[in-house]
Amino acid sequence: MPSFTVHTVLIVSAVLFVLGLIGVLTRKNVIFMLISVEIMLNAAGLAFVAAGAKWQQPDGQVMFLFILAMAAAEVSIGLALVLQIYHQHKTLDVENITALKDEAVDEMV
Amino acid sequence: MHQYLYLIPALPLLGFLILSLAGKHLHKRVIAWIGAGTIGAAALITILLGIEFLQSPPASGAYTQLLWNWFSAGQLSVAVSITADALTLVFIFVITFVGALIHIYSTAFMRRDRDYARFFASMNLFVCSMLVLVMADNLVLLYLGWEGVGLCSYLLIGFWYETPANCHAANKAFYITRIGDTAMAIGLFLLFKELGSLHIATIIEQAPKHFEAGDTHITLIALLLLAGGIGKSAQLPLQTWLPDAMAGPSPVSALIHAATMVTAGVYLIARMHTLFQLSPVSMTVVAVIGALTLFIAGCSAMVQTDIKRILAYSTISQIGYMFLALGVGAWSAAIFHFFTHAFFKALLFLAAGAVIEALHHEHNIFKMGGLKNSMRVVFLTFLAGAASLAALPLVTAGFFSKDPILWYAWGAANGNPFLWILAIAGAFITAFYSTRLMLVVFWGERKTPVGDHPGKWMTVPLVILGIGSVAAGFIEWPHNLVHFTLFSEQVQKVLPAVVLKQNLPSELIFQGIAALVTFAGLYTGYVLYYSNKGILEGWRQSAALLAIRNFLLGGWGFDDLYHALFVQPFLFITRINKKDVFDRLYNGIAQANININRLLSLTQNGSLRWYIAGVLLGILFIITMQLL
Amino acid sequence: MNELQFEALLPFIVLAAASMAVILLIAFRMSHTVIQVAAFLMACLVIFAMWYVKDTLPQSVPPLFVVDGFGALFTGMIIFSMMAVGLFSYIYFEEREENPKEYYILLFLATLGAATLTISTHFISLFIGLEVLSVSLYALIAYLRNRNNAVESGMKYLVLAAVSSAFLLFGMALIYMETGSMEFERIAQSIKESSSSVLFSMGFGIMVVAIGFKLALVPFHLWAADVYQGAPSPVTAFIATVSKIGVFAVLLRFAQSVNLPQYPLVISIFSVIAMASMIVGNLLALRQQNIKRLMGYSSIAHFGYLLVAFLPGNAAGVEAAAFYLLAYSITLLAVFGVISVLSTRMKDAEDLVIYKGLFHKQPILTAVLSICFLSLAGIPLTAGFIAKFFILASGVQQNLWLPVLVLVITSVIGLYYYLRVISTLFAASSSTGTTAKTLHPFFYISTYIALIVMMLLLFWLGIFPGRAVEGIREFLLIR
Amino acid sequence: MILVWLIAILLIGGTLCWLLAQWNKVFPKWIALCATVAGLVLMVWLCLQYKNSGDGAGSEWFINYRLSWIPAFGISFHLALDGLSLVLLLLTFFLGILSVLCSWNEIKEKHGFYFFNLLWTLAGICGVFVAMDLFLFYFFWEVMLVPMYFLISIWGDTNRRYASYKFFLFTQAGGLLMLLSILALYFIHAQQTGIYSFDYFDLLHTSPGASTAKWIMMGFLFAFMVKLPVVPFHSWLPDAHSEAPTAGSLILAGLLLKTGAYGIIRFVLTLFPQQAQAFGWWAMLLGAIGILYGAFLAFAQTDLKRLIAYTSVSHMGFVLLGIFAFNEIAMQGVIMQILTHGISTGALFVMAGMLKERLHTRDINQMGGLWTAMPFMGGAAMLFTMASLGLPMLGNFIAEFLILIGAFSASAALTVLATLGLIFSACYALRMMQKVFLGPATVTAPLKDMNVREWVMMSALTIGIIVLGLFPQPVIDMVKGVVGALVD
Repeated sequence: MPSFTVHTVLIVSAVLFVLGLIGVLTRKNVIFMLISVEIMLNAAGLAFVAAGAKWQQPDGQVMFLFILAMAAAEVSIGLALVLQIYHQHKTLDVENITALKDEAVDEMV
Repeated sequence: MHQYLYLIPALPLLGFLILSLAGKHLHKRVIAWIGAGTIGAAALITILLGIEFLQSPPASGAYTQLLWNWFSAGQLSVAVSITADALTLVFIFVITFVGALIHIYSTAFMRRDRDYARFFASMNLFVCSMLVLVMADNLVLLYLGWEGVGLCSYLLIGFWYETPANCHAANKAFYITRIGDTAMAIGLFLLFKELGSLHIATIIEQAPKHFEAGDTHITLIALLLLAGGIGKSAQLPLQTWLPDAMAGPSPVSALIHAATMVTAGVYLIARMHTLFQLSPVSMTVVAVIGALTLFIAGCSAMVQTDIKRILAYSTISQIGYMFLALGVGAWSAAIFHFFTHAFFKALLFLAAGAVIEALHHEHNIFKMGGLKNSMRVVFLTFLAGAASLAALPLVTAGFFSKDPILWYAWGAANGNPFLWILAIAGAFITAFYSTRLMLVVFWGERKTPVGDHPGKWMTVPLVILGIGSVAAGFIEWPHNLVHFTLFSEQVQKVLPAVVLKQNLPSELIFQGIAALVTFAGLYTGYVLYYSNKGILEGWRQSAALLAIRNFLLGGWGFDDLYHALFVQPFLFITRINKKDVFDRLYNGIAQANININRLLSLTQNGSLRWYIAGVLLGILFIITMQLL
Repeated sequence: MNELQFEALLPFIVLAAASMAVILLIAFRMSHTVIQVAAFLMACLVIFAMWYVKDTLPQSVPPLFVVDGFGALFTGMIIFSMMAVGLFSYIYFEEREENPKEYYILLFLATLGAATLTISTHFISLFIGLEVLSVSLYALIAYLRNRNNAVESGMKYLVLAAVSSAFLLFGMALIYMETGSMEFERIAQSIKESSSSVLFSMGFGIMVVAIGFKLALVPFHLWAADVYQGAPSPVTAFIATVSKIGVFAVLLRFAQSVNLPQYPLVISIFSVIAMASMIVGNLLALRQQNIKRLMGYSSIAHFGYLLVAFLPGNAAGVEAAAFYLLAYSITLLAVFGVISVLSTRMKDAEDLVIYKGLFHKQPILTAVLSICFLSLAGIPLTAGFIAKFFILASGVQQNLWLPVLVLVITSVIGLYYYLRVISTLFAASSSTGTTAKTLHPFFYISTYIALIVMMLLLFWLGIFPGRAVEGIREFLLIR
Repeated sequence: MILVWLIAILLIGGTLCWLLAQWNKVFPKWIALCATVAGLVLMVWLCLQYKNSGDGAGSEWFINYRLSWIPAFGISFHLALDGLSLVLLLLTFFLGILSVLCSWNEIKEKHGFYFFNLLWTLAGICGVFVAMDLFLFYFFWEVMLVPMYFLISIWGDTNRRYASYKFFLFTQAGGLLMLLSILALYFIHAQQTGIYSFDYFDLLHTSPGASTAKWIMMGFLFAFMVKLPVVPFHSWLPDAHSEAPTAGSLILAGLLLKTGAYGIIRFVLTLFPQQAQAFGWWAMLLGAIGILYGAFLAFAQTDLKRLIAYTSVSHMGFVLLGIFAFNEIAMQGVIMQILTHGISTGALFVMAGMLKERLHTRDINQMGGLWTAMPFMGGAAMLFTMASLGLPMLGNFIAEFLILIGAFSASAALTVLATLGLIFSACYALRMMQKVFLGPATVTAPLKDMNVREWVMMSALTIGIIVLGLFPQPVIDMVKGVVGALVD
């Protein structure tokens, strides 16, 4: 049987999760951000699988399937948005897409 | 007659109401009739009442009338109730009788004024308040009158309100008397706390039982009441308002600032004599204040050039004599001096008013002169008044009333040679400035042409007052000369008789000295202002003497002192805090919020990565909490 | 699944069917108006279904759902909010050139997601509900893709929501790891039995990120204003009400099931978040000139208030929270209804300048809007006051003095910007007139009627809250 | 039931004003006038009834009306009336009529909404004076604010927004803390007895621990002190008073401030007798400071209404001083002060409004010598100026005298401090008089003296202040029972 314990898997998934998070934080391109989010989601999926394995239940894997489905849906909408963004802004750099923000208020109504 | 007691204050009140509400639509003649008529009627009732009082004195020594219960809460119960005993009657008589004369005079004096009705309304209200003051049977009602006369004084000093200086004078009078009034109010609080009543008769009765002589509380109460009296009567150190108060019309000065209101302090102390007697310290304070005031004000009177300011300082000085008398325990002498003073000082003011009007509102005595022949009646009556003021022996009322005070200043149990010296110096000064006034105004060459001569409505009151200034003294003779003491007999039903020291020199010696000093004052005045004017010219060259003159002219610098000590700091504080420091505080809080808002707004910069960093911050916070 | 259980789920099934029906209608090329009316009727059908099943409650559908009074209460609020949003959408979208038909599919799906949240008792159903809601919302937010920076706000929402979902999942995985179950009840049981619960509280802590994100609590609030501003006004109303009601409901249910208040750590985390939300939300709104952003900030603060009711974890707190949500959603819907009505073809009515002197032009809308803002400010006679009162009461009862004091102080600060809006409404008129719209008067009348009804509801709840409180209490007792 | 009608008259009247304004612009003011007059008539009738019933001996309540409202929380619609409330309601309707009258021509736009707000504010105030359920009390407490806010922010002067925000924020801050205190009291009561109730009479018997009670009392006191206002919390008042329309200032000064005093008397003193006693000295100190501070600031102002507003701060200092002196005389004085200040300061505000109408300014530096043109107004101004500095014969004197003489036995030093306020009150009052009515005439435009409507208003106020000054005993008798019960 496997020579690694459930906790090892958990740690791996945690590392993956943090990697994804770092990716989201450091990447400026929307597509890469979406990819990093996918990594985070899959890290969570991995953790579910590990937990399912720990308890000898199928639930973890079931959950993973849901995660996959949801990630697919999310990415599809995400990519649609990316297209629109590129269409409108001619860029995918999130630092340039900041039209919505608090404006300096000089005179109040 | 005594069942009509309430009419005495009610009639002037009625006059006030009619004139203030409907005065605008009334003819001047009607106004004059209402204004003077109500006072005259009150005077008539007073005289009838006085006769009744002398013929068949009431058993309790006083007529009392309860009008209604004013208010009662807790143990404090105050009634609107008036009373008249001998002391009160003297005051009522002066107020209504002299008041009526002054009103009659005013009908002519004020005839050209636009605000004729307002003048008489205020005057009537004044008389009413003053009557309430002296007739009140409790201190709260007395306080009502006390403040009421203050109000009227304010209204009448500032009668010609379009001149800012008049308003300032009015305000000053109100502020300074208000200081005294406040002290007096505190005195009432303390009195109530100690005795549980503000009913005068009760206080008089209870005080000796409740307080030991010299008790701190009673001294405090007496001094606080005294402070009220000082404010109203323009005594040291609250005397500065009275000279300025001359901004009002002359009849006002005569009625309020000479005859009646300014003597309210005398009345208060006399009325509350029991309290003062219980506190030797306060008696001494009263005497010392009186002596100092009479001297200081007299000195100022010597150098004034404004005819009304001379009379004003003279009034302060004369009231100083009354205080001195009160302080040494010569109660009836004080009241008697009030009585005669009311006549001659009212006369002087009215006559001065006539002069001023005739000379086209000229106030400076050195621009007058030579009026002896052109204004005969005024001259004669003024002479009577000035002589009375100077206390010309045996022929003037002033002598009969001032001489006992000089005597008691030394001879009474509380008397003291120092007080006497000040008083006798004051007598000299008084004689001097009276002479100066007469000589400068009526002798010498004419400097300003005479305009209107006073009509009969003005001269008749002058003549009556002139007779009074001479004759009023005859109802009370120094007992070593003629034993006729009608006045003190009556007054001493209310006030205790004076207690003399043992082993005194003969009173006659003192009378002699007083007479001599008076003549000396007259002579000095004669020399300096008539026979040998060169001396004065010589003095004018000396810088030191001029400095002294200016110092005296400015009333010993009290005005400047108070300005620097109280007025300036007050104005400074109000000016720097006009915007209210607490507003700053709250605006600061608001500003702080806005600044935080600015800071937080920076976090909403639209950058997605920054937002994710926010999430990271949150999770870090949560994990930190977990680990702790 | 037996018949009763099926019956209990009927409203949700109808809801799902409704979205299918809209697809069909679109397929048959029906007009916007028809779809709108049909959608309204189907929403009525959902309500009818709820009324029909109410006697069979409570009904548990193990392991995923339990349809009890609690769920019914919050589902009811969600459906009503959805109906209002749908109504306002007509006027709003009819103005736009885009074809709004698919919009209704998404609306129904999102509502279904939120409704599912209220009855879920299992991580899987929670996850599915949340994702159905979220994914529909991404599309809804960016629906008007050519204007108003909708795409930008959609993208922001999407990335952040995905990140927070990842956190949610990871937290769930940790809890699952610890307890061996994803069912609320069983989780509670196994925690009770086990000695240590480090992993559990760690897991829940991570889940808080997702909840905080959905409820826009500090420090997960940064998206709120941008998304509120960028989304179409009815969708903003939807985010502010339906999505938040759903998430808050599931949070409440989870907290009740595992008895969260017994963990002081969780409580302190939540109170810090609550206080931070109240302070930051109110301060951020202070000088905001864009009314939609302002509502975003205000909602941050309001969910901070709501957490104060959540903290005690007792029945009074749940009642207070339910009442608060009710009052809050009515208010917000009315506000966004007015915004939708005032929005023009070119632009949403989001600049406060537009509202200057509105009183002279649109007295009814002004009245509605000012009552709403007074309600948000918590002034008596309005529902907002009673709601805030209940929250304060539940806080005071548990001696939560610090959060309660923060609530009081920050609501005074908050008053400032509500008053700012109100005095803008009543200020001297400005010249910018609103362009008249040429729509079927029926929808105008019905929108106005809806707004007025909501205003009256606010009054009714504010003056006679007794009946509503009893109703909430009765519902909560069905379990 | 009559109390409900009293409030309902105003509420319904207000709503009618709004609705019928579309029809005819004259309707609202007549409706408002009728509503307030009807209220006053009702009150006078009640007063007579009260007199006949034997002046409310003891602590019996003259009217006690109770209706269940939110039973789930033990909240009831509980109104009750005793001498104190009666007196205050009389004042409310009296000033209510005047406030309608003084807005007769002043309001140029949105008549309906204006009178709606006016009447609803009055209704809120009435409610505050008769509510005997703490929740209901808070409810009314807030209800009176909102219309007042509108009055200031819509019909106010140039700086109205700032003023209205400040007014609302301050009073809300106080109000919310009071709400916390009410809740704390409620739960403590529930813990002790098991009965959940907001009823005043139930809560009277609550005895929280000493330190808890102190904090709870502070919550109440804070709200009332902001409203009164006591000096560090007075900052809202000058702005609100000076920016509000005349009727607004009149109601603010005449009635709204009084709710603070009423609150302290009705709730703080009875619910927390010991704690209030313990706090007494400090409260008296605050009162004395308020008297002096208000007077100092009043002296410095150049804005007429602001000046009058600061005099209110000063006068309300007397109220605080008197309340915490804990004796019958001072308490009677406090109630007199509440009435007389309402009349005298109200009159001054009405006067300021008349001047504003004629001169279009509130700056006293631009006035002067107005007496010549308007002798009657000058006379009336003189009267109320004198009232405000506490001249005997006028009501304020009775009030201040009673307060001071009562407070003197509680704390001589503080009373002396407070009495100094009399001097400074003379300073500001005379300065005002001089700047506005005396001195050389500066205004050249022809000015009309008072017209009939203004005459009626001023004579009503004048008669009021003089009658209170000369015959205060009926009022004193009316509240005797209440005051007696309080002091014991």
